[in-house]
Amino acid sequence: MSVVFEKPKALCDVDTHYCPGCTHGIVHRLVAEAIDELGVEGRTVGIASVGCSVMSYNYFECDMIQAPHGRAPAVATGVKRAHPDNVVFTYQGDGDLAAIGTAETVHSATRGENITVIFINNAIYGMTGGQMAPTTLPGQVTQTTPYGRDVSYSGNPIRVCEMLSTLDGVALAQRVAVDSVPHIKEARKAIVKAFKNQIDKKGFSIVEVLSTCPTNWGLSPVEAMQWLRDNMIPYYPLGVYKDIGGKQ
Amino acid sequence: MSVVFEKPKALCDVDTHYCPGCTHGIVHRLVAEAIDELGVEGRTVGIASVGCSVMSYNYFECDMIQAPHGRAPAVATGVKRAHPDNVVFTYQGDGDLAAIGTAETVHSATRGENITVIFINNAIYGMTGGQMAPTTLPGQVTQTTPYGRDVSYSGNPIRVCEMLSTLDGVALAQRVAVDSVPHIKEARKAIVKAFKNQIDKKGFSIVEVLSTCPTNWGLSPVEAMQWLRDNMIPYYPLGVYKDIGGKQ
Amino acid sequence: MEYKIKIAGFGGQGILFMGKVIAGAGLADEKEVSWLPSYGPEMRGGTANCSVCISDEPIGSPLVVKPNVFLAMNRPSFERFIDSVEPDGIVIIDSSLIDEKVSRKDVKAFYVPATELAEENELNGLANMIMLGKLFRETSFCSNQALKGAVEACVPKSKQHLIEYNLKAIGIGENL
Amino acid sequence: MEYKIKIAGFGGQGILFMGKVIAGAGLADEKEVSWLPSYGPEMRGGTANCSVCISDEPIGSPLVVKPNVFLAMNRPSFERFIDSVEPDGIVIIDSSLIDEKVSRKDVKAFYVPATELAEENELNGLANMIMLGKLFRETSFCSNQALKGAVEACVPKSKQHLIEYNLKAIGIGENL
Amino acid sequence: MSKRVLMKGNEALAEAAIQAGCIHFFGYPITPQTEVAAYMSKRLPKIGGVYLQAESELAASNMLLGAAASGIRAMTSSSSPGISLKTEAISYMAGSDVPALIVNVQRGGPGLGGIQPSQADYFQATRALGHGDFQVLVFAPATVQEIMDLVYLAFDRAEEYRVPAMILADGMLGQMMEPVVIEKPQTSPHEKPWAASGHQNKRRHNIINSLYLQAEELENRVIERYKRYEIIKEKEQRAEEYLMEDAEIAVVAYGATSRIVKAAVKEAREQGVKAGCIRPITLWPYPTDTIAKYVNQVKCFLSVEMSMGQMVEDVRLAVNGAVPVEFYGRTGGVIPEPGEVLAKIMELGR
Amino acid sequence: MSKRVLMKGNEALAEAAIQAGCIHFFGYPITPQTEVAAYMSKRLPKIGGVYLQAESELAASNMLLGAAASGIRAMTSSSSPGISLKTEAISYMAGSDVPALIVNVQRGGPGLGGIQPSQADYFQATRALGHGDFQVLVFAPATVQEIMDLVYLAFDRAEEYRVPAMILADGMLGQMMEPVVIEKPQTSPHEKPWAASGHQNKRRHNIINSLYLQAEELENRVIERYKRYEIIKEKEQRAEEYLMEDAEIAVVAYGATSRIVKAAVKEAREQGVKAGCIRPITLWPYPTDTIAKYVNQVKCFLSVEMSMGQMVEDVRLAVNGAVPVEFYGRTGGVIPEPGEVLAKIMELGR
Amino acid sequence: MEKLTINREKCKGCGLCVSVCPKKILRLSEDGFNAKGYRAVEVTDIEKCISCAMCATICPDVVIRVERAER
Amino acid sequence: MEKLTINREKCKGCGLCVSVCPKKILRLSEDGFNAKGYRAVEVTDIEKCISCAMCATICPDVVIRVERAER
Ligand SMILES: Cc1ncc(C[n+]2csc(CCOP(=O)(O)OP(=O)(O)O)c2C)c(N)n1
Ligand SMILES: Cc1ncc(C[n+]2csc(CCOP(=O)(O)OP(=O)(O)O)c2C)c(N)n1
Ligand code: SF4
Ligand code: SF4
Ligand code: SF4
Ligand code: SF4
Ligand code: SF4
Ligand code: SF4
Ligand SMILES: [Mg+2]
Ligand SMILES: [Mg+2]
Repeated sequence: MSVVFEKPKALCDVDTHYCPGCTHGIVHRLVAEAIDELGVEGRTVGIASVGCSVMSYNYFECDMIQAPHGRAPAVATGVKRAHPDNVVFTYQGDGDLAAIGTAETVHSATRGENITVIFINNAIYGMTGGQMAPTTLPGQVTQTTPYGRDVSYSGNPIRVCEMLSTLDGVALAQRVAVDSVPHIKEARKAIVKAFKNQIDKKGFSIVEVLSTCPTNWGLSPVEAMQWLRDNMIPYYPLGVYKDIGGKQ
Repeated sequence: MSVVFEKPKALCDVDTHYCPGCTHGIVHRLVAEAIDELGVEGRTVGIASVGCSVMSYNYFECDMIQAPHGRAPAVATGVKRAHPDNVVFTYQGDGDLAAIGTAETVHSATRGENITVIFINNAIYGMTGGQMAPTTLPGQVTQTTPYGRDVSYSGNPIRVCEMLSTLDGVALAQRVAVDSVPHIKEARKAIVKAFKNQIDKKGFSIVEVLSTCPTNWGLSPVEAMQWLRDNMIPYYPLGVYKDIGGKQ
Repeated sequence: MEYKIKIAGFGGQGILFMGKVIAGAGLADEKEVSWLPSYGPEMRGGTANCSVCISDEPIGSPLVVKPNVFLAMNRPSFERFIDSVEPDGIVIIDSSLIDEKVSRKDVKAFYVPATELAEENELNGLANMIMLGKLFRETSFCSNQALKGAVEACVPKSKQHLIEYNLKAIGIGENL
Repeated sequence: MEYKIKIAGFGGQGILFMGKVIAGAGLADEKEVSWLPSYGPEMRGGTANCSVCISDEPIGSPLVVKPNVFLAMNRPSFERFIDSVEPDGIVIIDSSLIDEKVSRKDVKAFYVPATELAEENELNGLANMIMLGKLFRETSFCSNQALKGAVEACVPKSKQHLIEYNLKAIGIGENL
Repeated sequence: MSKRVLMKGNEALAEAAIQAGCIHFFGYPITPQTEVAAYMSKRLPKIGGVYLQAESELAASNMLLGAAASGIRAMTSSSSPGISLKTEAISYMAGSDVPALIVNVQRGGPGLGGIQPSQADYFQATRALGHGDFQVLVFAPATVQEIMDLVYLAFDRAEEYRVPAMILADGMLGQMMEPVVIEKPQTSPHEKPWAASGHQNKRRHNIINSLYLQAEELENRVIERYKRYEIIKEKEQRAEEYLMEDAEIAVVAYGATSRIVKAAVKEAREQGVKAGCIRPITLWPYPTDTIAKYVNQVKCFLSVEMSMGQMVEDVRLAVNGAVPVEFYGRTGGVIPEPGEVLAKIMELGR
Repeated sequence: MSKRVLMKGNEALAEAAIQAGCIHFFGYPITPQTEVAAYMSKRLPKIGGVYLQAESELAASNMLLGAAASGIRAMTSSSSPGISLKTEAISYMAGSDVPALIVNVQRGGPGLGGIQPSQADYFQATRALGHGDFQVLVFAPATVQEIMDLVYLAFDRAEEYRVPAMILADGMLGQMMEPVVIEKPQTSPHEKPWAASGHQNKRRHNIINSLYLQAEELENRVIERYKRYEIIKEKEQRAEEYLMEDAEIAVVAYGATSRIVKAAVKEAREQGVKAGCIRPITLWPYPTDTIAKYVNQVKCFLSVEMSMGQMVEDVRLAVNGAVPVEFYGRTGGVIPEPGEVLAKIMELGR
Repeated sequence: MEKLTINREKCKGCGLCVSVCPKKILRLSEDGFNAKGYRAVEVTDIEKCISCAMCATICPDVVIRVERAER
Repeated sequence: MEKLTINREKCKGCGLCVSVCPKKILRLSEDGFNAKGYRAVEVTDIEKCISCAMCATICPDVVIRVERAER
């Protein structure tokens, strides 16, 4: 017998606090697989953000720092500038990265800060119980858009990859999803590339992962995957928005 | 005799504290002309930001609020949401709008906040004595880039109009310059349009004005205009980046 | 008499709702009442609990640390709180989900197969109300009318048809 | 003797530089010294001033509020500070730029056409050093050698050729 | 008598604001005060108001600054970490004499801390809601009913004195339900001739500003403001005295903690120790006069807090050495039990 | 003896940090401390360090958090409004036991205020550099030389106790030049086995974190930290006593103000009033013991500050009612003159 | 050794694996819960398993380990 | 009334107007400063002025008012 699939080493062997079917778990695993694949666990420092993934510091085997809400890229910058040989990644939700952390996101990107950003877009504030996120879809009902998001009142969703791809320091901006096995495999590749870029000193790499929040969407995990496909992908098209590729 | 040119009414008849040849004065006048032209002084509220233009609250005849550094669009949002019939504009420097205020800028834009933003890009922090701004050009010497801005170390400049034009709530994003009489006339038109859009409830309108800071650039006012032409315009091309035009 | 009630179980069992009905009944009887949920991420998926006080006097701490009434709807909750119950307190246990017995001798324990009873009676999800019925029977913590009124007030306007089922479930508990 | 010196004029006249040379000379003489500029946007285009103290004792407030030496290099500054000078204080005025006279009788005033002298001697921009020369002559606030050393130390490394001109300008002031 | 209804503290807070004529809310979600935003987002659009979820607490507090500077009643609410982010704007509001309401439903700190109830932001609220010399009116409700009453008062006094006001609550008060009677407030928004909302060509421009580059001018502004603070200190101190007539031990506690303390005080009396409770309702101005009144009666003071000891300094300052001042506290989200407090009282009663 | 050189306070501060092995600086420009950044941006790239101009004070303080959490000596500096924006990160650093240096070159407030020297952020520095229960070491230099000395000490003690440290200066100290002797510090960066900089497969992962969802756990963390604070209070109080041997009036002043006070005290003695000066060098821990030492000797204390009266509370707390405590202050950027202070001393001396 | 190793105690019964198994051989246990209170996943017919690991790939909780017989 | 009205006391002597005048009839005063200490602008030959207002358009300090003779 040969092993086809097993827990990556960089993932701690503990239970997570995530809800059943929450895709945070899938993305955690993909990040850990990338760290394993590149063999960099010993020099990796992960930055946990504030959101459902706040306790990811307990889930990755590498050294971890818990950052204030939205400031993970700034914290990552501090680590990376202090230790350029560390591999530094942030793991952030959409509230964290695209609302309160907008300035830190845009500026670490434009600085071409040589870090890897894993961005979980689940169109909601999961941790705090389901309020509107910057990425909440038009019409979507949340705790703070009880009548559905009216864009003329609550504003339009932000397409982060599109926005960041206009900035010079960005090496990779790619949007993936984890709603199906083929998409998960693509997501894995993108995440590996985002780490590889850092090792190759190419600059800022961000992978936006369309994800689910069954709990706050009020759907079963399987229904949530379908909702993602039906509603999120059309609004947030998957694909590579920027990739400086071989160029330095 | 007919009057060809005189001080607009919306501009206070006081001396400004600006350095000789500083183009803040020109842009102030253009804003005041727009207010006059549209006849809205009585219902206009201007938001002064922190930078050399901080005391613009003394220079405009309309009601004025002085906002914390970078927060002018948030302050403007508060006013506009409280009084939708007010005409609300912010007047911000590049440090203010594109560094510390990045989140407020991006979010008021994506919300389609129905305000007018006048953005003075002079590639430097004028008020504090000439430090690197987010818009400082590659190689440009400033107090905090004494060896010239090395983008691989200090990061790349941000092109604000390009970035904001990716956002749905933006009605107008246009870059102009005030280095010559024809450019000033174009700038005037853009500013009038940015105010007109607000009156027509079209959403967020920003006019980025390439400006000079003779004092901190260490150039005479006339030389500074030339430097703007030779260095800034090529890096920050003039033009309309987004204009939803007749569309609502 | 001051009722210091702790209700605990899984999220999704209607723990907080049950607390609200109890508090609402106290209110209808013109008592002083308070209701305090456990809150925060621990609710999610995991356990949920709430504290309810009913008293003739203003209520001090709404957080019930030493309950004199404890309603347990899953095993982890049972284990977590059973030792905190005051001597002579009342403990009501959903025996469909908790197969343990109370070892303490100084409390009055009642075993109600509430989840099974709910399923049998096609009242899925209303085990909580069966528990409440039993509580009512054993303590008469409120008037009959207050209890009915509280159920009616707590069921959201959009789901008024559920009132009947709730009352039915209470009735089952009451008659055990 | 404690020197409490105020120097004031336009930005661009080398007001702060002059202060640094004076403080540097005090330092070279192993005195206690302090130097405090006016700072902030008011510098820009407008006026500039600085406070310099030289003393045998530790210096209390580096901000000179009542100077015993006042060097004035433009009219607004002259007007702003002239009344604050201590009785018996020394006032040196660039008479090329300030056509007023000191009306107070309790101070010693010297009128030096420093800007004109600088232009005449092709020492444009070194009126400040001429003023300094005059100060040195009238007060001997430092040793000869300390003054020379201070000029050498204050001129940036990249502009060492200017040392000579500075010393020449000081010489002119000294001989007035 | 109006009807008693059951309401969560957070909801009562939101409803009270609406009753007081505050129909503009700027917020950012944070536990344990999310219900304020949830309630507002449901109600306000229906009554012509605005619930705006900002991109951050920074933005929310500056939206508040803008709205309030333009003359309307407006508010923001948050919890501890979010309040740190609002301090810049609060300092600006204070410095430009803009009245507005800020709510802090405190949770455990420092840093991300926890989400359980706490009173560890007392120093921040009463001493340093930002940089510079200034104060903010701080009200500390102890029941859901009082939340409503103090929201009315906070808006009214903030506008009367042109100062920002804060409701300093905690996670327990925010989350708990209690019966409340919703009564219309006595006051309505004040006239604000200073507001920046367009001069309509009828007056010179109004300027809302906190910058004064001339030190003397800035000093004068601050001194003028401190004169108002003196009036506030004289007129607005509020405290409840509970069983204090013959008390020998005065337990001082505010907000949720005071409820536990009262239970302990009652129990202490049953056990023969003459304890009483002074409950500050305003934390700034601190009810120094009430405390001072008792320095010759009691043999000691005991400050009980959900913190490592912050308000105790204000008690000490008021007592000024006359009798001992003790402290008992729990922190990090732990709510003290009446029994612990009782034990401390009994120890002092010996 | 090493050579005395003339240096600006801001530059000395930067140079001292470099001497202490701090070659990572994260900042955002603000008057009156811009020279710190200017100096760092010139020097650091040449010595393998990093000067990074952040997009804001928020970002700068969080970069500092990251760098310090990864085990290096690092710093940020700002002035009053910028410090309000750093409070979130400071609270996090305190809550995750990360030592780092934060500099506040104070200016007039509140709000945008002014840019002249001030001491109005005393409460913020000593009581509430963020939310939650925590303290930060606060050092208050009075001369340019002392700036250097205290920068060394601040880094050393911050690392020893794993707490953030602040240098609380003001615009006057930052802008003035005085002679300094640059001496190498006695200490170098401490070992930091707790740092998050990659475990190199040699140990389990290090976690830098301030979140503890279980209230009891959070409380335990806080209590552990307060035990360290107790040690700090015992060991690290620092104050200078000037002409205090026979003083009858003790004037308490720190930083730049103390220089003016000393001049006034000397003058008062010449006029026959036995005044002395106590100059706190650490503001937290406050040199309570030094103050307390004199309560039986002096007939009153006078706190002189560039604020509306903040440190005076610490004096009152230390004196605890034994003798009167008076206050004299100027604010908004106005620097008190020795004559004003003298007048106040003479009034008390009567 | 079986092709699938399921750590039932880690399973949260989300059903995602069930939804993607091409052989439809996974289901949530109908009798009883694991200690966490979830209906854990179980295999109905391991013989049909093709070791494609689709179940494991989508499982958020790394419950499933997949092996393949060497060819 | 002249075509140009120059508020000399407001002028900061920046020279921008001088640089754009198509008729080259503006210059900075060579004798003396205004009260602010600047060499204010002056017209050398008003006859040549074509009232194009380019000077006024670029002036940051609204120093110049321009009129035109009615045609
Ligand atoms: C300064 C601050 N503001 C607000 C919060 C409350 N908060 C915690 S998580 C969160 C949002 C999380 O949403 P997101 O980033 O989308 O992550 P998700 O939970 O959806 O994975 C908020 C607002 C906080 N902890 N700190
Ligand atoms: C919170 C805060 N940070 C920093 C400052 C200091 N500051 C004042 S103006 C300014 C930058 C101004 O630059 P810019 O916005 O480009 O305007 P300009 O002066 O160039 O017109 C800074 C950093 C401040 N006042 N407040
Ligand atoms: S609340 Fe949503 S995002 Fe958070 S763990 Fe649950 S499912 Fe995942
Ligand atoms: S410093 Fe620069 S931007 Fe500021 S007023 Fe002077 S020239 Fe204008
Ligand atoms: S490995 Fe493939 S076939 Fe086997 S159980 Fe999993 S999904 Fe089904
Ligand atoms: S996907 Fe994982 S957690 Fe979900 S049911 Fe299958 S094995 Fe269990
Ligand atoms: S109006 Fe035209 S021609 Fe006349 S001075 Fe001005 S620029 Fe010259
Ligand atoms: S452009 Fe205006 S300020 Fe400049 S020189 Fe001409 S008139 Fe004077
Ligand atoms: Mg999210
Ligand atoms: Mg600028």
